[in-house]
Amino acid sequence: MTIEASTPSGERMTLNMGPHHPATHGVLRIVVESDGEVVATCTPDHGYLHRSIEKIGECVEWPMFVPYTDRVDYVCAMNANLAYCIAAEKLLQSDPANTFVVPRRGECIRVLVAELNRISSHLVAVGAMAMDVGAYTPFLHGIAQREGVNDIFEKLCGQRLTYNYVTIGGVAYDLYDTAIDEIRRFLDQFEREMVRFNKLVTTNTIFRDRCASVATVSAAEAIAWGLVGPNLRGSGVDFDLRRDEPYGIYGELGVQVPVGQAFAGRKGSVGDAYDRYVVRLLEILESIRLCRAVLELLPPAAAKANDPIGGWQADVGKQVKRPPKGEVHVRTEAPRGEMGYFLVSDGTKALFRVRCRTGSFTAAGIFHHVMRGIFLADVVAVIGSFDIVVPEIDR
Amino acid sequence: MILAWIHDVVEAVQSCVSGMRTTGRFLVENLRGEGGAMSATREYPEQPAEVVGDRQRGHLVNDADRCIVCHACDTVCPVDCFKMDGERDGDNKMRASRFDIDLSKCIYCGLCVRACPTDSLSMTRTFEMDPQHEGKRFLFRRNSKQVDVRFDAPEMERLHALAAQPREALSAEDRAWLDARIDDRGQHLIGIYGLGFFTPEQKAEADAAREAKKKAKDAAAAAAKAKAAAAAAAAAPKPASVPAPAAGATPAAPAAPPAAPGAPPATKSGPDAASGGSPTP
Amino acid sequence: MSAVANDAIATAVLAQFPAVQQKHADNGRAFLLVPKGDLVAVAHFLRTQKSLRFDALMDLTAYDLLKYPSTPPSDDIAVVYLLFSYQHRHKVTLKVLAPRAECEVATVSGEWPAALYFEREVFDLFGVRFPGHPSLRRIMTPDDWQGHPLRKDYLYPDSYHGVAHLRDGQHFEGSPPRGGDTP
Amino acid sequence: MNGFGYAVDALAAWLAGGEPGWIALTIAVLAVWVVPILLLVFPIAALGQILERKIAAAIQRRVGPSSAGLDGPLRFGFRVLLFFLPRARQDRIFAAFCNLRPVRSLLLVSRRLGLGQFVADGIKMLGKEDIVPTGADGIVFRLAPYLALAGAFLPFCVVPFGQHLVMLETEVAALFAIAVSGIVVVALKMAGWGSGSKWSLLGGMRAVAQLVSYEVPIGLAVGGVVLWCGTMDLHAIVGQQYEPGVFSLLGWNVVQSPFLATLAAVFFIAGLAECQRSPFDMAEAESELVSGFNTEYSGLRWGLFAMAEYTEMLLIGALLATLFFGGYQSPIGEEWIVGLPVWLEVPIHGAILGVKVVTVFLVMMWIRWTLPRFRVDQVMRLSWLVLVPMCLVSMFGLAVTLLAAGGTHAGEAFGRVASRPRPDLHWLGHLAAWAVPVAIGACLVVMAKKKHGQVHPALQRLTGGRS
Repeated sequence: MTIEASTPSGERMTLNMGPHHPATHGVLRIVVESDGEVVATCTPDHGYLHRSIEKIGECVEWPMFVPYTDRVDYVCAMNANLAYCIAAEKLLQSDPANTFVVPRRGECIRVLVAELNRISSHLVAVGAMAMDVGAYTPFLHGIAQREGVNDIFEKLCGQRLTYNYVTIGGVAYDLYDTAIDEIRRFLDQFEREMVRFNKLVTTNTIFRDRCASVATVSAAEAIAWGLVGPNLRGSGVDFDLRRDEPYGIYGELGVQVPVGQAFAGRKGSVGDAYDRYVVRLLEILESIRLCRAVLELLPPAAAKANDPIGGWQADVGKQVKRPPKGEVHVRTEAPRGEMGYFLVSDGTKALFRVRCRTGSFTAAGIFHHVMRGIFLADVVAVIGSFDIVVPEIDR
Repeated sequence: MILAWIHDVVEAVQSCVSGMRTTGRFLVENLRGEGGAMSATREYPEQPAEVVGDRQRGHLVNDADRCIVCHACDTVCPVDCFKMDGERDGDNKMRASRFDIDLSKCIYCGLCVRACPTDSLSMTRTFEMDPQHEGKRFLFRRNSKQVDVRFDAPEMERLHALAAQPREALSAEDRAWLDARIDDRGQHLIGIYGLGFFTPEQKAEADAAREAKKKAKDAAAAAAKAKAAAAAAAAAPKPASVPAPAAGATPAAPAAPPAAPGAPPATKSGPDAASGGSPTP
Repeated sequence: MSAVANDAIATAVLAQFPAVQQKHADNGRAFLLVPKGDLVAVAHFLRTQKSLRFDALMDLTAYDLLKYPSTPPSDDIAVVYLLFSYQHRHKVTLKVLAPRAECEVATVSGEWPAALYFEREVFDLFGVRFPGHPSLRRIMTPDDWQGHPLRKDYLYPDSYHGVAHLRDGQHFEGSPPRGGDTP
Repeated sequence: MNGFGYAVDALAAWLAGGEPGWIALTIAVLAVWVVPILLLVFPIAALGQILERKIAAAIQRRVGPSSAGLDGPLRFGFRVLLFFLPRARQDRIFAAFCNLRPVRSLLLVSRRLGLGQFVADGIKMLGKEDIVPTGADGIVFRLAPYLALAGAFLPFCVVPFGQHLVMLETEVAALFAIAVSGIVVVALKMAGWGSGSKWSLLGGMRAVAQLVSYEVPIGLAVGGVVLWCGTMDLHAIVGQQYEPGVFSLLGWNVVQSPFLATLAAVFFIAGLAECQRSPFDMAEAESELVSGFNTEYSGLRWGLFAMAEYTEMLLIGALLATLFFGGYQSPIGEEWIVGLPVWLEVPIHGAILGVKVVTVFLVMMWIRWTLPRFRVDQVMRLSWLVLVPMCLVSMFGLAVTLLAAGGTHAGEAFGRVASRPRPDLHWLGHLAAWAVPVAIGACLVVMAKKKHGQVHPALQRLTGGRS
């Protein structure tokens, strides 16, 4: 709603939002030049969480980079692991001598954990957005539900945040005995809980009006500015790598892709903050469905429950294989959109170049474009609606 | 326009009332303790976090008796947190004369545990790490210069004996000796070899887990053998797959009885031992 | 929506720009090596040509060829453009070699605004300058950082504003001495 | 003249030993009016903070304050009471007392509920450093919290707590309450400006814009009541809501007419905005403006702001009860209370008002932990485009009802309160006064729903089929 917004009086003040501001989700600094309550210009300042992940990738041997991918995006570490491992596998397979395949059970488990992690990541996203807009309760309920996923992951791989579970060639452990039942139970109760969550915040008129028509990004703009994932789909672009460039077993699952359709009704427009938010919620529902579908497809367990699935990783440490020379580019659909790995190998044990392209980076790139002429209070809603995770921007 | 206005007002009231009904229900549920509502948070020091699953990546410890100093862990470690030296013992076997784990570097990724050929490295299921308290005997803060100071076995014993006492009680000589080796303000948190287990119970637990793993492996191998041997393809997978995961999932179960009596008196391992002894539901 | 095969894309581009070469990486991955001067024109052609329509810049990155075992050895910095067409669902990779001494590549932010951020990152980490970029500043490292960390000849500094990067007086191998920054 | 007035005069005369001068009067007023009210409202506001934290915790599946019990304050009390004994002895007595079974269980419960938290918080706030930022305007910055507190407390002067319990009985009580609470605006603006921080400045500006805008619907809502009752004297308004018999509930303003019920809702919403409570807490929106006008405050001054906020919540509750919900009168007949001796009747009336106030207080908290925050422009829009038109329509409706009902007559009153006439409607008139507007409203709502009521199917799916 930029109606009264565009009448500058000439007097501006500079507000330094962050790096330690309650709403900047980590350490992001946004220098806002405002005309009263209206944002005139906005300059994001990055790098407070720069940890040289790409440089590290050139220094450690290439299977040892997997734990670092956890740290690229700690909200959806499973997806981050998966993205790198798929890229590494593709690099391996580009050498005709390496003819390994990921076992089917491993593929299923990968998709299962990736979708579970998508649920937990989107829960953080929608909860944090609600909190930025001023509703504190939904955030804590989102986090409480996320604990369910974390418990499953902790039993699965021993950690709650940095999983290091997906490995090159498979996954680190098979599912534990009660995993399937527990996941089913979690999904059932979570689905019920989501209804209450939505009644509490999604359909709330105040919340809807706060987000409707705020920071509208048209489809063409979204593509040109490189938005990916739910941000892109929120703008009405019907594109999802899981469906359009399927990897793993996604091709068999028939992913249904929600896109933004001006969910806020006559007050909203396609591609506004509310659309991005609702698309995330619909993706949660889709992930629930996918998890159930994967559980149906899951082939029976191997005999050894605690052993890794997929033989390649088992050799790590004894004889780290050298990747073949060459380069590879793989992109996967992480909760924050395309996570693309561009790997260049010079035939040594360490990769020559590890490039990680993340969704939050381009989402942050559009901030200064969409944040012109909105209200100061909307800035936080916009940050929330793009669902940025700061380490993913800075890496 | 008036109708739109009225609709907006009515909708606002409806949605707010629906939201308040939801929170009201949350309130009532929480007051009644329904639906696991109260368990969403935990009052941490009094109610320690429960350890779930048997794959917990708590502390990284090394059972020096089994270590053959093959440097597999060192090779695979992404952060270089190991320092180790080996020497041949009487049987011409490699033994670790030093195995320091810099826990201030360790990122608990577990790659070394996967790489270890003798299962001497393992991760405990407890994760409390406070060198001022229960970790005191086994974790030492050292500065970078002290990190390179090695200990032989008698020195280790002396170190542990001294570190367990309050500083004031030490003689001046002991204090100086200790200060040269550990530094309470040092930045490296080192877990030192051999005695890496914090408690005897942990050692027992790790042994049990290893035993169970071995058993599961054997069982699986036997099952595979049986499967290969048995001509009846339909009957073979069922008995083969049933016992093996059961053994794998409850690693402490077969070996629990000897460990369990010792566990309850130890304050911190109480819940730990309990959840380890009973198979996960 | 009709995806065009990689070779066909190359043919279309080569027909328009004869200086562009189609090459393959060591594992056979195809890319187009674009001369520095042609880049913006090629980008514009790829974006606007009806049958190609590369409306999205998937990624823009670079790598330093300095220690890459290629023949002949080169010390250029390769800037990589990964393009994607949402309309036709096809991809292409462009590479531009920027010589180490005069490390400049024209900006493509006029074609894809997404390049604004990517180019800042490449500038920061590789030191490739993009003339025409409206605000080419460092993005990851602090504004007064010296050197470009992802170059292969980068030396780790021992300290930054007097804050040592290593503990207890240790040094990086071959790190350059900094004025007044000795820990 | 009521009980308070007599007490003040008597005390002043006693102090002065004859005709009281202004010093004696001031002291008497302080002793009789100010200190008791402070003593009454402060603990309630402090307890309100505990209550709020517990409610928030319960709604959010947390535990909330759960460690600080009442044993600390109790021990302190023993120390003071038994100051003449040696310390060990005091402790022994205290321990013996605590070991009494009911005391022990009570202390445990208090610890579980975190009842001691407000004592601990108070001590913590007193002990904190009082920071004045370098760029701040010192005097303005220091003065603001006291003004805010004054603005929140002063209107209590005219709120009748019981038949004999009103400090200032004046013909213009309703006007006085609204006018005096306007001091808060100045205080918040001073806080925002004086802090020398941009976040505070923005918060202060927002506060002023919001408070000034919401004075209008509040004034109009009170105006509606005044129109209906024909008086601005709050005590008289309470007296008018008296209905003989067991169903004294039927005498309350809120059931007199749907327009008065609307005004009550408007008053409540605008009141929320006046206290800067969520969803109108833009002035201290923690996710946007860090903490708004009180960003730079610490320690006791910050505590005074918090106290002012809670006091204002109590005030809105008290005014709402007084204007629309029968004030201190019970909903199940008044005669049994009026007949009691004064020393029994006063606390009962006070407690009834207290229950009403606390109910409003709780609803405010419930709302706070449910709803998101408005945006600046939406708050203004709500005030000027929704609440004010509603007030105007309601006032018009009230006027029509009054005309149609054919004037007023002297209603029955009770006790020592001089009651003014109130509209006299036949029961058929009452019925019509409800039925006609409700029917029209319902028709409009149905039409509006039909025209604009479609919900996106995706949202229906998200909320389990229904919107």
